[in-house]
Amino acid sequence: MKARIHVTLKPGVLDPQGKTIAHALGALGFESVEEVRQGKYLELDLKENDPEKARETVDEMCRKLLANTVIENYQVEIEA
Amino acid sequence: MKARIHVTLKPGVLDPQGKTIAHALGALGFESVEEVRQGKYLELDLKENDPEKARETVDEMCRKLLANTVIENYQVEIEA
Amino acid sequence: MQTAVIRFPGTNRENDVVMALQRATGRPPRIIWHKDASLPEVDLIVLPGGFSYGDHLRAGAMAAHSPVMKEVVRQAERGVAILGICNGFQILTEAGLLPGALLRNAGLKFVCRDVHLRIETSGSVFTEGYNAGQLIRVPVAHHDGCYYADDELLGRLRDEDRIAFRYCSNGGGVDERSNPNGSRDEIAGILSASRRILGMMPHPENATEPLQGSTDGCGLFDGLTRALH
Amino acid sequence: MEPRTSCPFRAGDTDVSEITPDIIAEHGLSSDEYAQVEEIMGREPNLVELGIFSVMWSEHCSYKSSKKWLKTLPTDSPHVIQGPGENAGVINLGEGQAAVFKIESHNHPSYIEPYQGAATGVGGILRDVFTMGARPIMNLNALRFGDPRHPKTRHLLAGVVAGIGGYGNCVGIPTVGGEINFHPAYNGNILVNAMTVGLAPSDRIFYSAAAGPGNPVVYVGSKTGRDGIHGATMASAEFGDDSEEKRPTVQVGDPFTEKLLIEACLELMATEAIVAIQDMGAAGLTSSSFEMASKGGVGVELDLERVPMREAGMTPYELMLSESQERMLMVLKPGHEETARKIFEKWDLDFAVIGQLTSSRRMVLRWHGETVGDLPIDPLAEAAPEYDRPYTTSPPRAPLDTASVAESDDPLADLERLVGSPDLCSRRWVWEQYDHLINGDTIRRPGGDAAVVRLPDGQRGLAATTDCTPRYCYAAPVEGGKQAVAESWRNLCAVGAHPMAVTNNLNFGNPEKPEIMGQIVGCIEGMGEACRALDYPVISGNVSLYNETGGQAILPTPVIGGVGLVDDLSGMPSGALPAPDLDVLVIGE
Ligand SMILES: Nc1ncnc2c1ncn2[C@@H]1O[C@H](COP(=O)(O)OP(=O)(O)O)[C@@H](O)[C@H]1O
Repeated sequence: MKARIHVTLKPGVLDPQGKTIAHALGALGFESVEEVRQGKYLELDLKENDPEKARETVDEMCRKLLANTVIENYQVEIEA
Repeated sequence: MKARIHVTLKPGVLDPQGKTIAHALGALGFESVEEVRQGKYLELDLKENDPEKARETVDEMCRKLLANTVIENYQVEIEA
Repeated sequence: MQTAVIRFPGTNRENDVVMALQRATGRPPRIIWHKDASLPEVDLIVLPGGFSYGDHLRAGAMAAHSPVMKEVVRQAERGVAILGICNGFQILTEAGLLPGALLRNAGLKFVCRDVHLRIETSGSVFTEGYNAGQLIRVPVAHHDGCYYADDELLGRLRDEDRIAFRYCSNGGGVDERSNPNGSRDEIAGILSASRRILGMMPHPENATEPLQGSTDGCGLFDGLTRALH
Repeated sequence: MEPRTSCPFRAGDTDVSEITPDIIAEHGLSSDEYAQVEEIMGREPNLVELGIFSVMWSEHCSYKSSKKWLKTLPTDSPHVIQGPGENAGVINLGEGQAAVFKIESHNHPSYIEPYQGAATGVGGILRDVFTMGARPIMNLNALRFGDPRHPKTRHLLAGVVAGIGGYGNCVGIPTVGGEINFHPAYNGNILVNAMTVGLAPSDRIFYSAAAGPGNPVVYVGSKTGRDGIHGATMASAEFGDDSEEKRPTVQVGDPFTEKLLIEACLELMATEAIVAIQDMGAAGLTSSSFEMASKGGVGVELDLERVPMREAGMTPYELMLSESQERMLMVLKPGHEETARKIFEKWDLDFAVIGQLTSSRRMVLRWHGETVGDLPIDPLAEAAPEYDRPYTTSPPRAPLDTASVAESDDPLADLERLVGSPDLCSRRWVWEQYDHLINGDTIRRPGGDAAVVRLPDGQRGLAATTDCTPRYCYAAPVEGGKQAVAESWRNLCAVGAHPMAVTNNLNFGNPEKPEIMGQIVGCIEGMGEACRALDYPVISGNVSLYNETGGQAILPTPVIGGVGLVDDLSGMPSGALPAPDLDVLVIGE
């Protein structure tokens, strides 16, 4: 199955990349942009058929490695 | 409104980050991981109420700045 | 004094630190490969700079989980001194041996240049070769050196005198303009609660000889040698 | 990953309709060149074979327009250990040490994808140098961008600088020097030239000539993907307006893998296992295997299904033409495979025996036992077309009439304007993004005349610089060529070094135009004259032609990378004015 993971900075943690992108978009004339936040997106292919198990494993991966919970939140979607 | 953008490497383009992450997950004992692909995830806040217009604008942002279509694909979702 | 330098795949500043340790201690450090599950008896373990695992995912994240780090944690519990420089600092935070996190530089660019540091405490084996308030000039070279701590942690670090170095101007003024990476409170290095672990972004090992333009980094290595021998 | 066992193109196929004039044209071969292909093969080639010809005969690999003129450059001197013709040139520094260096362009990819293009350029030149057994000790670069006000310039500049830094910083080689110019002629065609200098024991240089029929041919590094199939032929074709659409994907570099590859290769080089080694640069497996075989006068058999593959369903054609980065090809002494395998596995790199040498002087390609390509090596390499393209000498431009320029009424303001202009202003913004201090041996940092890196003996240093003034080369190619050499010589002298040798990167427009060919001929003549006069031999280099967009050529840009030796670091002069009230002397005319 496939797992899709979004890792985003916690609110309150500075996101200079997002800020710079917002600024650059403004400079290009896109005036409607109010805020940009940048995160990571991961797609995992798993040898696992049980969605419940997959979710548990991926959750553990996130806590152990894929996200740093001091500064980041994560969100997992499992897809057959 | 909000726009969510996923920027991913085109199939076939080397993804050194994904490769290293997959390797590290394997070393941590997560043996079910077959492949990892890493991408970018952006959240935009827009001063714009027309979803059609928002989509058009964001699409243009992607082509102009947010993605390099030589090696990357992008996908846009608009949300009120 | 016996020292060990840990080498991960992608570590690239190990020789710089080897030279500095050799000069200060008169002995070559042991080089330890990341797959080694045991460490020799040493007085100091150094995690050098570089791009372990390419800095992929997050700087230091994957090295923090390599086999040798379990052993480093054990040695830390026994009170062995541990110094993490640059990528080493990132690894120590990812491994939970130091609090906080290191984020992408506020300017988003890699930055390599000399900076001035103010010694904030001489109360550790790492900084007793300096006087509190002393200024030193050493280089930085990093992409992810913006130290992040929430208010609660920041308060604790201050109250417990655990901020080792702050970025400052050549006149000694600690201010945002002298901060190369946007670190909170201009923090360049912090100590663990035990004061036996130091993480720092700047490279004292690249300022140990006149030909390198500064010898201000010697104080750290000489101080350690005196304290730990 | 399961390789597919069927290949659409077979050597034995007699289906003549397969190779159409369109396919030939897509492979960048003229009809004359194709006729020669058929003559050499004695039959119609299949697609795999055609692909190989097209790569080997591209401008990039064959130097077909420049070879005649490159031969006129002085390449000899008592301290030259290896001149042009290998992955990099080698000079003797005495005391058992040798410097290994070369410069290489990555112009077109950097225009399409500035970060990755510049990054992979650095990766490629690093491999050229450590392939010779040298540990890289410094990187330099020479960059040319369009008008600073042009809408694309800022984006290209930022991306290229970040890419050069991103790769070099991660690999851990200090980037200590370089140069940047701006001119509208580069608006649609920037130049990214990267140079690496390495250090090796002078009696342990590794070469690419394969030897010993029966010896195993070994592939190491990253897996092969479908990266930049046909990039080498692309790099030799002029840009069109629709270049962005036409171009295939550019390669993505992986400096982390390169770092592991450097360490693993140097570790293996300390053993006696290697007979020959060659990096797989542009044109990948094709040019590396051909060059090794042709230099050694042997044949090669490859079992292509053994090549480590990144994707399912790859074909022999793709495997031969892929430009995936961070790969090397080696010939080992028999019986040393396991030593080598252990080292590469320690560094988590792919390792595969993919074939062996033969005495047939042919390249035989197999796919699951079936022959899918069979080509003679020498005729293909030797018959690579060589052109004596017609050229016209650029008419000398009249010197500027100084009387026509109004006298300044505020020289100080003029000076400020000059110092603040894009071509003269501080480059600190750039080199602060490069780790120029790593290894602790950088004695002269960027920002001066030449960079100096300390040698392991602690007393001596190696100085390096890159130089060219394209305006001069455009106004008077011969003089401009001389001037570039002279400037590099002066920059080395200014830090107290003895200039020893140069590498060069010849960046020009379309050589099929006589006036461009005239620039090439003129610049090479000037460079040769200056190098001869100074006993400053050319030991390596690179040629990048067809730097044009919409018929608009770049300025002629023959970049010189100079290297010199500082005998005693403690006596090195400084570029800084140490105190007030000192006398200033001007030397020279
Ligand atoms: N302008 C030049 N001057 C001298 N030698 C050159 C020049 N251009 C290329 N060479 C030499 O020709 C050989 C092939 O170069 P190149 O095709 O760039 O190598 P690679 O296979 O690494 O791409 C090298 O030995 C190189 O040093």
